Amino acid sequence: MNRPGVSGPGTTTLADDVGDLYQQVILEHGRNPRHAGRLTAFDASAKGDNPMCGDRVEVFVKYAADGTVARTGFEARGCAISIASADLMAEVVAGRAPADTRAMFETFRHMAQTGDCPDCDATMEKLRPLAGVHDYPSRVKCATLPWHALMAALDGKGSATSE
Amino acid sequence: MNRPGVSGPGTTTLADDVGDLYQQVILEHGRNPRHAGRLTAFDASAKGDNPMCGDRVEVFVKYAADGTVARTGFEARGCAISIASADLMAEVVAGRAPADTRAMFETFRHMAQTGDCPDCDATMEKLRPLAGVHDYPSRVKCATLPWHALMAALDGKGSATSE
Amino acid sequence: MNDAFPAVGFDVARIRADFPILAQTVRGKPLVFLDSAASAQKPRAVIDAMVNCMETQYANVHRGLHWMSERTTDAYEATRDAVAALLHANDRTEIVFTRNSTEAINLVAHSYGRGIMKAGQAVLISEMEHHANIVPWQMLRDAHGTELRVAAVTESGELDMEDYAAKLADGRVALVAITHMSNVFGTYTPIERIIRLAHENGAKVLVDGSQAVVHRRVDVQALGADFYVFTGHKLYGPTGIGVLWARHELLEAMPPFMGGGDMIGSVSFERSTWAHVPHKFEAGTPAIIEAIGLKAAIGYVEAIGYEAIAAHEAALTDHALARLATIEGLRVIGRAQDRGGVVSFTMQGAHAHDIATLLDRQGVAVRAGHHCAEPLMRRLGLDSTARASFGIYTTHEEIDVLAASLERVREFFV
Amino acid sequence: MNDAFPAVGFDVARIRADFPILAQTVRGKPLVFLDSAASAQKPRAVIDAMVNCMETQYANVHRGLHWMSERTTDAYEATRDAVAALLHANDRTEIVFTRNSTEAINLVAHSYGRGIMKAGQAVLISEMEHHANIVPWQMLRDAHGTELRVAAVTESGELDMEDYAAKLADGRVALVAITHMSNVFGTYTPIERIIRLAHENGAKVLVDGSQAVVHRRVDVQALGADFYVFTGHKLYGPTGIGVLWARHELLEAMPPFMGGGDMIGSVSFERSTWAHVPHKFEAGTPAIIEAIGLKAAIGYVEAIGYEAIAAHEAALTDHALARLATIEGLRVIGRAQDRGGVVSFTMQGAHAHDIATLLDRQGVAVRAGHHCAEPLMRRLGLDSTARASFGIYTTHEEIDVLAASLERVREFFV
Ligand SMILES: Cc1ncc(COP(=O)(O)O)c(C=O)c1O
Ligand SMILES: Cc1ncc(COP(=O)(O)O)c(C=O)c1O
Repeated sequence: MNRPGVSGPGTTTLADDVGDLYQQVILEHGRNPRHAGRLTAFDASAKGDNPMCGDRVEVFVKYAADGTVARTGFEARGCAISIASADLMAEVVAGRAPADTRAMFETFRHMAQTGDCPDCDATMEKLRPLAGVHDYPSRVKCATLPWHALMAALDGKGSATSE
Repeated sequence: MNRPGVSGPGTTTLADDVGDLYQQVILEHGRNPRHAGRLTAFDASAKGDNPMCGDRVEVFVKYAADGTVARTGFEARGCAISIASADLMAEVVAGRAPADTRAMFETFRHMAQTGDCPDCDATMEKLRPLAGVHDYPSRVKCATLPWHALMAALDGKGSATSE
Repeated sequence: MNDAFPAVGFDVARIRADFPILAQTVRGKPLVFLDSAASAQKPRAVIDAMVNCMETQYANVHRGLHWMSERTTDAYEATRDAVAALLHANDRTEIVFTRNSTEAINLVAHSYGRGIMKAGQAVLISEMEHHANIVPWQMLRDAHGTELRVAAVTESGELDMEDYAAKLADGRVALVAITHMSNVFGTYTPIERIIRLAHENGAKVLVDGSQAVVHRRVDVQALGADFYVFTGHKLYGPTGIGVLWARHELLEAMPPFMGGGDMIGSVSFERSTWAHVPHKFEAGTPAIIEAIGLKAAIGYVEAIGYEAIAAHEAALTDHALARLATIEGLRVIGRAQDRGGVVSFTMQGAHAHDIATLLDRQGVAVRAGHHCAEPLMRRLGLDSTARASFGIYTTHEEIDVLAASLERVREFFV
Repeated sequence: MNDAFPAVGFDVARIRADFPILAQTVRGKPLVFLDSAASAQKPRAVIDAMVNCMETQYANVHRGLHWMSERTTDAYEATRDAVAALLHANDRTEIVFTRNSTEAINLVAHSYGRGIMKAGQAVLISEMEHHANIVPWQMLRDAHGTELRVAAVTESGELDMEDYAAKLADGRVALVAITHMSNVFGTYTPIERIIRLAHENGAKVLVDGSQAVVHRRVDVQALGADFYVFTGHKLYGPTGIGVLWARHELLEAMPPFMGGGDMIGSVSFERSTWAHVPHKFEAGTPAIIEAIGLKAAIGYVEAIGYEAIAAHEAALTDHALARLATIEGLRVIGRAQDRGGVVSFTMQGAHAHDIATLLDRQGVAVRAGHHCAEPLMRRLGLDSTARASFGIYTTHEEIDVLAASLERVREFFV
């Protein structure tokens, strides 16, 4: 991540300064999300909305026959963090039962707020790059917004906010 | 005014301290006002009211045939200053034309606010003991309240306030 | 400072050293400030918190992603936690910041009154309310068609519980709005009983804690209240900040009071949605610096402890009542059993304004007038009283100065 | 501090020395505070005035006869004089203190809107209003049956005067409520023309001066306005204090907004009467310490002089626009002719939040989001922008730091 030409007059580069927050994986998922877009067929959807900053996301869920989450798609307008978070979320919840998904949200929220994830399994480790937001209270909401929307979709509610 | 027994632990007495405000004439008029009471017959009256402290006064005016103020009476609830002021007012306006009375109010107001009365005639000098209020901004309103009521009565208005 | 009757574990000299203003002289005399019920003085901790905010950590809150804004938001929101803890609120979201008690009551009169109450329902207040807990309900009555009922006060300055119960009995009272401690008499109302009776009759209860929270530990859960309001400047905090506590479900149900930034979910010209509570009720840039000052004030009071404060003030009040009783022609107004450090009195032959001016000349600051409780004065057949009120920094010596100064006033006038 | 383009007679280094917070570092970098449009930093003069009040001269106002109260009342009321002079009000009684601009607008929406306007009459605002000047009028519409009209904004970020005139034409607009300076674009509206047109069509005009009064001398007589509002914390003053100016006869005709102490003539349970303006609109203990701070802020700004401030800020804005124009992919939003020191921009490939966070890491504080102007964002087809805003203490060097930091953001993201 330490690129030429990014360094300012100081001794550290911008990448050094924000590397904890903007890890390469976030920049990539933020730039080229794999799960962006409305699913052509879906069983549930919900909007999420952060009124303090104007971020919006809509999440679409397709269930498998056994009730697990088969696929998740999203449409978002927001920052790199919220888009990367939506995209990583779509990846980790695929194939999970709704109850599992809810538990994952709790684990993720704890990680986003504190930076710690004492019982992260291999799947949850994929979200570890987002743990850096804990240092930026108002950005925590960027990271959790898609999850709030997903929870609302699973609950059959139309919308959620992360204030 | 320097009475035995009034002196505290300091070197000055209370009378020394407040003599500028509570001159003997004020104490006397405050205690035994000569013009207190509703006139049995009157041509005009008005209430005055200081909402910040609850002082109230009602002034009654009887005109002479020539349109001058023959007599003034008042009913008041208030402090020594406002009652003495009402009483002294009744004294000085007797026999004056309404226009004169208005001019006297302006002169008196200036005296109450500043302590000065550059062109006080002998009649206005009778109000001089009230000039001490200029040092106590909220008490200025006590002194001017009866005058406000009198002006309202002369104007045919029912009430006035001195806020 | 040599304090003749120190409360145990309470060092009033040390406390006084925390209040820079107490070292002032007034008209050449040491300041004896006995007007804390109108507004209290501020300890160094409050002043420092405000200065520290302005010098090191200030920006607008809630909407900023930068360091100064994040940290200022944290500090502002930490006051909400401190107030929630002070009042034993269930939840920090039950705390709404207002300018003062007056705005808090107006907020409820507007949002709960116009938004939830129906015409024909009644608001029940008492004869000993401050204007802040009268006028908003009159304005509601006149705009919305609710009724305004008034429970009587006894000669001793206590709520007439029979009259109170009678006024509740028809079940049409939707809201009781009542003081927790009178700013004229110092009376504490039997607030738990008041609330129990109201609830039995289907009414919610707003408690005006403007005076009480300064002197006693308040637990809104134990009281069973529905709304509780207080004002920062009487609790040794800054002006410009007050508090409304209300049960979460009430705040949820109430429409907003004012509109603007920070209180919205989203805005379009056709329709806007509201932010979650408490933000729904905090339109525009809040009193940030003042909230931070209020947190310091709460911390200061909690560090001394309500128990020690109550003991100190009870001793002061006993001392004051004993000393004033020796002054000829002086009459203390209100003789309630359960009372705090606010003493109203009249003196034969001397109007309250004249008393206040003559005391001021001796360095003693008391209040004189109707104390924003005109109907109560009328009920008592009085125009005005003089009122001495005590705070954590008040000493027994100062009360002795008051008594000696009042003797001089008496001698001057009679 | 070495300022490359000093305005004549304007010593920015000396001004910076008056603001203690500017010496802070953030995340190890010197603070570059470019968020003054959200809230400005406070000079030592303001801090000192507030401290001095709390340390030497504090008591509740208006109701006290003692020295501390008299002197505090004088100081509080002196702020009214200072604000009246600042705005060129006809009379000090035309100045009402509120918490902020938001409350001032809500006061008008409530008292003038519900009290004087009739259902079916319209309020006309513009597409570039802050939520504070949108939501109160929506709430009025929904509660009172007035109409809400919106005049369009052009692509350049200026009021569409044709649309504005068209929306006024049927004579049903009773009130125009419009910004004097956009908090998103920095655009000054042609306020004299706006007001003239409104008056020709029988409408009164409320001007939201929250941003303008910080940067330009305001003369409400010359403008011909009917209401003018601003907020203390953007004018280098404390939080918790704002101002409504209105023509005396309007204030006289309007019913009160909130009820309580200090705003009454007399109170009985049956009926209360109101105090004279402006007190009728100031219920409860006001923001005393904050008013005193605001007076110091006005004194500070006046001592520097609006002419010097405007020249300094114009030079800064020109410099900023020139520097930002050199950054690839950066687009400045709003290209008005008459503009002040507020610059909104977007950057290709980087969301405004990410820009703000990355700038923050470099010590540069800017705002990102919808700036409480969601409808305007929607009109522009944007979700959010980053916004740099300048104050009297902003330097050309800081703008160079902003530009250099933005280059690094661009390189980081693309
Ligand atoms: C144009 C404009 N109007 C109104 C406001 C509201 O000001 P306040 O939040 O202080 O009420 C602001 C600032 O937030 C503003 O920029
Ligand atoms: C009992 C009571 N209620 C309400 C108030 C109003 O407080 P504020 O003026 O801070 O709104 C006061 C003090 O003035 C009070 O003593």
